[in-house]
Amino acid sequence: MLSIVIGVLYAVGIFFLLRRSMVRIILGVLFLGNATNLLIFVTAGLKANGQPSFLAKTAEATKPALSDSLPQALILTAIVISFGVVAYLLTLLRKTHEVTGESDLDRLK
Amino acid sequence: MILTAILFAILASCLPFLFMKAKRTQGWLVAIVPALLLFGFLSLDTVNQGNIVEQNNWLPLLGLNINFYIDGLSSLFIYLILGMGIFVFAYANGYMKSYPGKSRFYSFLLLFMAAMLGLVSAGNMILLFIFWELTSVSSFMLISFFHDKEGARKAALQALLITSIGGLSILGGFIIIGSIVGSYEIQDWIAQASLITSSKYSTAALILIILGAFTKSAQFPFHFWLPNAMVAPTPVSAYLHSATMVKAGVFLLMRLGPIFGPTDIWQFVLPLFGSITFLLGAFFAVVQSDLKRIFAYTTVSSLGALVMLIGIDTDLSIRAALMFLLVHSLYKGALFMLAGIIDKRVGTRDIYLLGGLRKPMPIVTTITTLVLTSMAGVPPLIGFLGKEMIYEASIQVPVVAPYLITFSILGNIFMVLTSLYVGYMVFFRKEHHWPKQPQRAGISMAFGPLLLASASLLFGVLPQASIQPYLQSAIEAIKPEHVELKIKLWHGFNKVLLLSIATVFMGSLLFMFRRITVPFFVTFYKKVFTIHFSDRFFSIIDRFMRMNQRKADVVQHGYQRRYLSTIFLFASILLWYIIVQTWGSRSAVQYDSLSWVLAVICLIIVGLSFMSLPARLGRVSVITIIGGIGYSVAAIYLFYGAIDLAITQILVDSLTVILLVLVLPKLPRLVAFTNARGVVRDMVLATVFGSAMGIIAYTSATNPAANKISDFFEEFSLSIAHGKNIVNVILVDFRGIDTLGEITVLVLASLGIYTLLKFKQS
Amino acid sequence: MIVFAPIIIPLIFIILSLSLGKASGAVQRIVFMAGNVTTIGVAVTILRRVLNEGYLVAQAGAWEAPYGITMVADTFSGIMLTLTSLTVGVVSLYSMAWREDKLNKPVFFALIFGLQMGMNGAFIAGDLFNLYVWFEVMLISSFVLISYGSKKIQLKGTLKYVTMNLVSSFFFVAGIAVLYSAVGTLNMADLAYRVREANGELNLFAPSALILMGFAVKSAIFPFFFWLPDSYHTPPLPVTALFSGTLTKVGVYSMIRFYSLIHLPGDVFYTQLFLFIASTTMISGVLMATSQFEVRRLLSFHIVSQIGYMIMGLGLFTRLALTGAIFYIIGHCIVKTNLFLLSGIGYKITGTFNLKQSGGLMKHKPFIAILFFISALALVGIPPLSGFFGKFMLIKGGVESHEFIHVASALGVSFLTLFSMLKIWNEAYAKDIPEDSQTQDFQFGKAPKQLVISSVILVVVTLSLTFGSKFIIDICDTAANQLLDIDGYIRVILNR
Amino acid sequence: MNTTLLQLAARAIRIMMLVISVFVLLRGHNQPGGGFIGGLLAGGGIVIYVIAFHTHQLLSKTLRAMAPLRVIGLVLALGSGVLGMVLGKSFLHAQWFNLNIPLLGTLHMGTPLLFDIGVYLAVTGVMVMVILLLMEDRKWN
Repeated sequence: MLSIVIGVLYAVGIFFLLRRSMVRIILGVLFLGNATNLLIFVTAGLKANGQPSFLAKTAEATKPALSDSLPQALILTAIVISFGVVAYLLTLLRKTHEVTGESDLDRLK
Repeated sequence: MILTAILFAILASCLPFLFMKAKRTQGWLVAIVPALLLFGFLSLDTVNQGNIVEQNNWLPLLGLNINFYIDGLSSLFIYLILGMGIFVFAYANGYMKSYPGKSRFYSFLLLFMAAMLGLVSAGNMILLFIFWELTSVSSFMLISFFHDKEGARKAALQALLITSIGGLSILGGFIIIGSIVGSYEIQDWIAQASLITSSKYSTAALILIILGAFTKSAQFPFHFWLPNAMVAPTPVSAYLHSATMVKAGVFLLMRLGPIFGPTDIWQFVLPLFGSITFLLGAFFAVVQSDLKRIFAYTTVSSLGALVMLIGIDTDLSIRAALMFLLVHSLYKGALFMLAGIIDKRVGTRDIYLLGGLRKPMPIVTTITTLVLTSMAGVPPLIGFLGKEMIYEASIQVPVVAPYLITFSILGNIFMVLTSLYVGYMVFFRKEHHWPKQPQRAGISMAFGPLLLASASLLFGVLPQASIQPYLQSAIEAIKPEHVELKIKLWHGFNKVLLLSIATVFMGSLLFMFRRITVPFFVTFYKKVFTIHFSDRFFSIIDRFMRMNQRKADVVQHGYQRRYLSTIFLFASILLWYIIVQTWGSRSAVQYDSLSWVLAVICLIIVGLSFMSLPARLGRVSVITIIGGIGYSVAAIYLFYGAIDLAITQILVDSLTVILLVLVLPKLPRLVAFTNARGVVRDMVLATVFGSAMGIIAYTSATNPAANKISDFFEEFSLSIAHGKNIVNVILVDFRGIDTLGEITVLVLASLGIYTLLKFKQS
Repeated sequence: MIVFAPIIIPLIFIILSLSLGKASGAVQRIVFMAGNVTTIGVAVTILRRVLNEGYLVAQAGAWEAPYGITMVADTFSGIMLTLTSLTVGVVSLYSMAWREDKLNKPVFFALIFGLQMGMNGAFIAGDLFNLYVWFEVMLISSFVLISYGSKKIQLKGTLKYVTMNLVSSFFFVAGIAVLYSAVGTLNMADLAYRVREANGELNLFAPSALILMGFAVKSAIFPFFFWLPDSYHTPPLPVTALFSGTLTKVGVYSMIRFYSLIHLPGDVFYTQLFLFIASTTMISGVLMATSQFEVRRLLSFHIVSQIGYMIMGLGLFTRLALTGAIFYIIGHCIVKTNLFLLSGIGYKITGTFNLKQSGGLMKHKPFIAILFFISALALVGIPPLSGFFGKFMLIKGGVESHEFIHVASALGVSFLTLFSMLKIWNEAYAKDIPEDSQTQDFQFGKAPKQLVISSVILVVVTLSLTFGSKFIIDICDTAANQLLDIDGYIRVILNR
Repeated sequence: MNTTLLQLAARAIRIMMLVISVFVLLRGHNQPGGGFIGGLLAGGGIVIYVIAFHTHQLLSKTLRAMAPLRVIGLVLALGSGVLGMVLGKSFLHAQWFNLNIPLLGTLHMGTPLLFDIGVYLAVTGVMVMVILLLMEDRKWN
C-alpha cells in the first residue's frame, strides 16, 4: 500500500517538475523528497507496529520488535540535507523571478 | 645515437630565436643543423654496414618504445630530407629576408625536419605515428605562416584536417595490426607478415593504412589540399610539398610493402588510385596559370606514379619507384625554388603575365630549362631514367599492363607539355606584363636550385657511380630476395625507349599547337571538372556546421522541462526494461498487514497529492497541501515507531511551510502555461515513471535482505556507544561523518542564500 | 589517519575563512592560498603513501568495517585527490587576479573549500550513503558558486543546473535505498563481498540502474548532459574553469568505483550499455561543439564529448582501458581547465568571448598563443601530448575487445575535436581583429601576470605528463589493477 | 498582529523553546531528541520571537548574533572528531569520561555529546539565518 503512495508521490512530483510555472518546481522537489524518504523507509523492510528504536537496559528482550534503525538515521540526514537545498532553491527562484521578471520557465532559455 | 640526433634536431628548433639578431645570415646559420646531421647520418653508412637498430624503452606496457630502425630505405629518405634541408634553409635565408616572424618560420621548419627524420627512422610504428602527426602539425603552422590572410588559414586548416583523417586512420590500422602481432615493432611485423595477412582484420587495417598514406601523399580524391597549400612561403613548398612530407605516405607504403605487397587489395587499390592521380595531376597542371600551382599538380601526378609503382610490387617497379622518388625530389625542389625566385624578382607567378625572362635573368633561365628538361624526361638528365623505369615496370605487369601503360603515357605526355609550355611562357616568349622590373637573383637563393640541377645532370650521366649503391640498399629493404639491378642511362634500343621517344614526341607536338591545345584543355577542364574538391570540402564543412547548429538548437534547446522529460523518459525506459526482465524472478509475495490507521494516512496523502494537481491553485492551498503531506508522512513514520524521524519531519515541515509563507507571495501565482496535450503527455510520463518506482519499492520492500548491518547497531548501541536511542547514536557516533557533512551542507546553503540575497547586482 | 585529512583540512579552512570576515583582504587571501597549498600537500602525501602501501583505510569512529563509515584511499582516489586539489589550487591563484565584483570574499573562499571538501569526501568515501552526503556538499557549493554574482543569464543557467542535479540526487538516494534493502549493507567493500558471495543470485539491476541515473546526470553523459552546456558558460570564468576540470570527473570517478564493485564477469548488459552511452556521449557532444562560436560554450560541449572517452574505459573494463580512462581523466582535467583559463585571458585582452569578434592574439600575444596551442593539441590528443596516451590506450583496449564501432567513433570524435580546436585557433589567434571592432577605438587589454602564470603552471603540468608519461602511466596502471582486484579491496577493508 | 500580548507570549515561548531544546539535546542520546531536533526547536523559538517584534534592528541584530553560531557549531563538531583522533583511535572516535560535578553528581559525558552540541548550534544558526534573511528580504512593515 505504501508503495502506491510512493508511486503517486513520485508521479505528482515529476508532473510538477515538468510544468512551465516556476513555482511548481519547488512543489515537485518537495514531493520527490518525501517520496524518496518514504522509499528508504519502506524498502528497508517494515515491521508493523514496530517498537521505537530505543533500548531498554536489557537489550536482548526488545530486539526483535525494533524497526530498522539505520534507514531512520539515513532519512534524518536526507531530510535535513533536502531542507537546506530546498531553502536554497526557494531563494534562487525568488531571485530569478526578481531579476528576470519571469514565471514561465520556457522563457528562461 | 639516433635518438640523440633527433632530439638535437627537435631542440635545434629553439636555435632560430637565438640567432634572431643575425638578420642577414639567420638561414645560413640554421642550415648548419641539417649539415651536421647529414654528416652524422652519412657516417652510419647503412650501405656497407647493414641495418641499424636502436632500442630505448619508453612505455613497454603499451608496446610503445623509442626504437629506431634504419635500413637502406630509411637512409635514402634521411639523405633526401637533410640534403634538401640544407638547400632550403640557405634558400630561405634570401627568400624570407623581409618577413617579420621568420624566427618562428625557421623554428617550425626545423621542427618539421626533426619530425620527418623521426618518421623515416622509427622502428616502432606508434612512434612513427607520433612523428607523422608532428609533421602534420608543423606543416599546419608553416602553411598558415601568413596567418592574417584568410586563404592561408583556410588552406592550412584543410591540409591539417585531411591529413589528420589519414593520421587517425593509420593509428587505427596500426593498433589493429599491433593487436594481431602483439608488438608494434616493424621488424616483428615483417617477420610475422603471413600471420598478419591471414588475420580476418588485416583487410580493414590495410584499408585504413592506405587511406592514411593517400591523404598524406595527396592521392585522388584527397589531392586537393596540396595545390591549396601553395599559399605557404615558397621554401615550405619546396621542402614539404615536393621532397619530404608528401613522400611520407609513399614511405609508409614502401615500409609496409614487404607485408602487404602480395595481397590482392594492395595490388588493386594502389595501382588504380595511383594511375588515376598520375593522369589527373598531370592534366590539371596543364590548365593552371600560377607557377606554384602548376608544380603542385605535377607533384600530385608524380606521387600518383609512385603509388602506382609501389602497388605493382615487382622488383622492377620498386626500383622504378625509388629512382623516380629521387628524381622527382631533385627537380621538383629546384622548380619550386625557382618559382619563388621569379615571384620575388618579378612580382608575379602567373605564367600569362610572365614572359621573356631569358634576357634579364640568364642564370635562372639556364637552371630552369635544365630542370624542366629533367621533368620532361629527356636524356641525359635523371628524369629520363625515372621515366624509362616507369615504363619498364608497367609493361611487365600481368593483365592490367595496357591500362597502366596508357595512363602512364598520357600522364607523361602532359608532363612534357607542361614542361615545354611553362619554359616557353616564362622565359622564351616575347610579350610580358611584369609588375616590376626583374632583378638578378642573389647567390643565397640561386645556390640551391643550381646544385640540384647539377645533381640531376650528374646522376643522370653517371648513375652507376653516384646513386646506384644507395638505391640498391633501399631496394633490398623492400624486396629482400631480389637480384641486383643495374642502372644505366642507355640500355639498348627497345620497347621502353620507343615509348619514351613517343612520349616526348607527342608532348612536343601538343606544344607546337599550343594555341589550339592549351585553350582546348582549359575549356575541357572547366566543362568536365565542375566539381572543385576544395570548394566542395569547405562547403561540406559549412553545411556540417550548420547542421550541427540546428542539431544543437534541437537538442540543447534551453527548455528546462523538456530536458527533464528526456531524463525521466530514459529513466522510465531503463527501469521498466529492468522490471520486465526480472519479472519472473521475484520470490513469494508477502502482503503487509493492513491497518486502518495506515490506510487512512495513505488515503490522505494520495488525496492531497491529487488536490495539488489543478493548474490554478491559491497560495494558501499550496501551503496547506505541502504541510498536510509532510505531517502525514510524519504520521507514517510514527506509525512504524520512528519517533525521532517523525519529530524531525514535523519540525522541518513546519519550517518549510514558514519558508513558503515567506517566499511564495514574492513569486507569481500559479497559472497554467501548457495546453491540454502537454498536460496529458506529462501525466503519462509521470504515471509511467511513478508506477515503475512504486513497483520497485514494492518488490524490494517484500524481499528484504537477510542480514543487515543495522543488527550490529542494535547490539552495540548501548554497550559500547552508551546510548539507548539507536537513531541518535547512529547519527552522532556510528555514522558521525555523515552528520558532519550534513551540517556542512546546511552552512553552505545558508551562505548561498546569503550571497543570493545580499549581493547587489553590479 | 591521514585519510581523514582531505575532509578535515578543507573544513578547517571553511571555518577559518568564515571567521576571518573582518580581517584584511591580504590576510584572507593568504589563508585561502595556505588552504590550497595544504590540501595539495595532503593529497600528494596520500598518493605517495598509497603507492607504497596499496590502500589506506581508516574507520571513522573506530567502528569496524561494514558498520561504521569507512574512509579508504587507493591509487585511483589518490590520483583524483591530487588532481583536483592541484586544479583547485591553480584556479584559486587565477581567480585572485580575475577582479570581478565580489569574487574574492571570504564567502567565496569558503565555498571553494566546500567544493573541495565534497569532492575529496567523494573520492575517499567507502560507504554509499556517505558518498551521497559528499555529493551534496559538493553540489550545494557548486550551486552557490554557479549562481555567484546573480546575473540574469547566470540565474537561468543555475536553475537548470540545480533542478537537474537535484533530480539526480533523488535517483541516487532511491538507488541506495533499494540497494540497502536488497543487500543489507552500505559499505562498498561489504557490498562487493556480498555480491560475490551471492554468486549472481542477487538481483541488483533496479538499484544499480537508479544509481546509474544519479551518476549519469552528475557526470553529464548522454542523454543526461543538458544542464552542462546551458549553465557552464554563465558564472564568473574561474568558477567555470574549476567546474570544467573537476565536477563531472567526480561523477565519472564514482561511476567507475561503483560499477567495478558490482561488476561481475560476463555482465554483458552493462558493458554494452556503457559502451553505447560512451559513443553517443562523445558524438553528440562534439557535434554540437563544432557549431558554437562562444568559446566557453564550445568548450562546455567538449566536456560532454570527452566524458564519453572516460565512460568508454568503464565500458570496456579491461586493465588497459581503465588505465587509459584514468590517464585520460588526468590529462583532460588539466587541459580543459587551462583552456578555460586561457579563454579568460583572451577575454581580458580582447574583451569578448565571441570568436567572431576576437582575434589577433597570435600577432600581439605570441606567448599566450603558444600556451593555447599546446593545450589545444593536448586536448585533441596529438602525440606526444597528454591526450594521446589516454586515447591510445582506450583505442587499443577497444580493438583488443573487438569493439570496433566504438573505436571508430572514438577516432572520428577526435578528428572533430581537432576541427573545433582549430576553429578557436583560427578565429581567436590566427586571424586579425575584425575590421568592425577595430574602428571602434579598439585597444588590447592587459592580462594580469598572475593569470598567465596560472596557465603556465598547467601547461607545465601538461608537458610533464608527456615527459613523465612512463611514471604516470605506471601509476594509472596500478590504479586500474586495484580497481579490478576487488578481492584485494574486500580483504583490506573487511579483513576477510 | 503587533500586539503586546503576542510579544509577551513570544518572550515566554522563546525562553521555553530554548530550555526545551537544550533539554531535548541533552537527553537525545537515550530518548527521542538530539542535536537536530533541539536545533530546530531553538531556531523556531528565536524565529517566533523575531516575528513577534519584527523590527529591522532586532532582525539584523539577531542575524549578526546567529551567524557565528554556525561556525562555532562546525568547530565543535569538528573538534569532537579531532579529539577522537588525538585521544582515541580514529577521527570521531567516541571518548567517554565521567565528570564529577558537585551537586549534580557524576555525569557521564562523551565526545558524541560535544558533537551533538555542535550540530545543535549549527542547525540553530542556519535555520534562524535562512528564515531571517528571507524575512529581511521581504521587508515587512
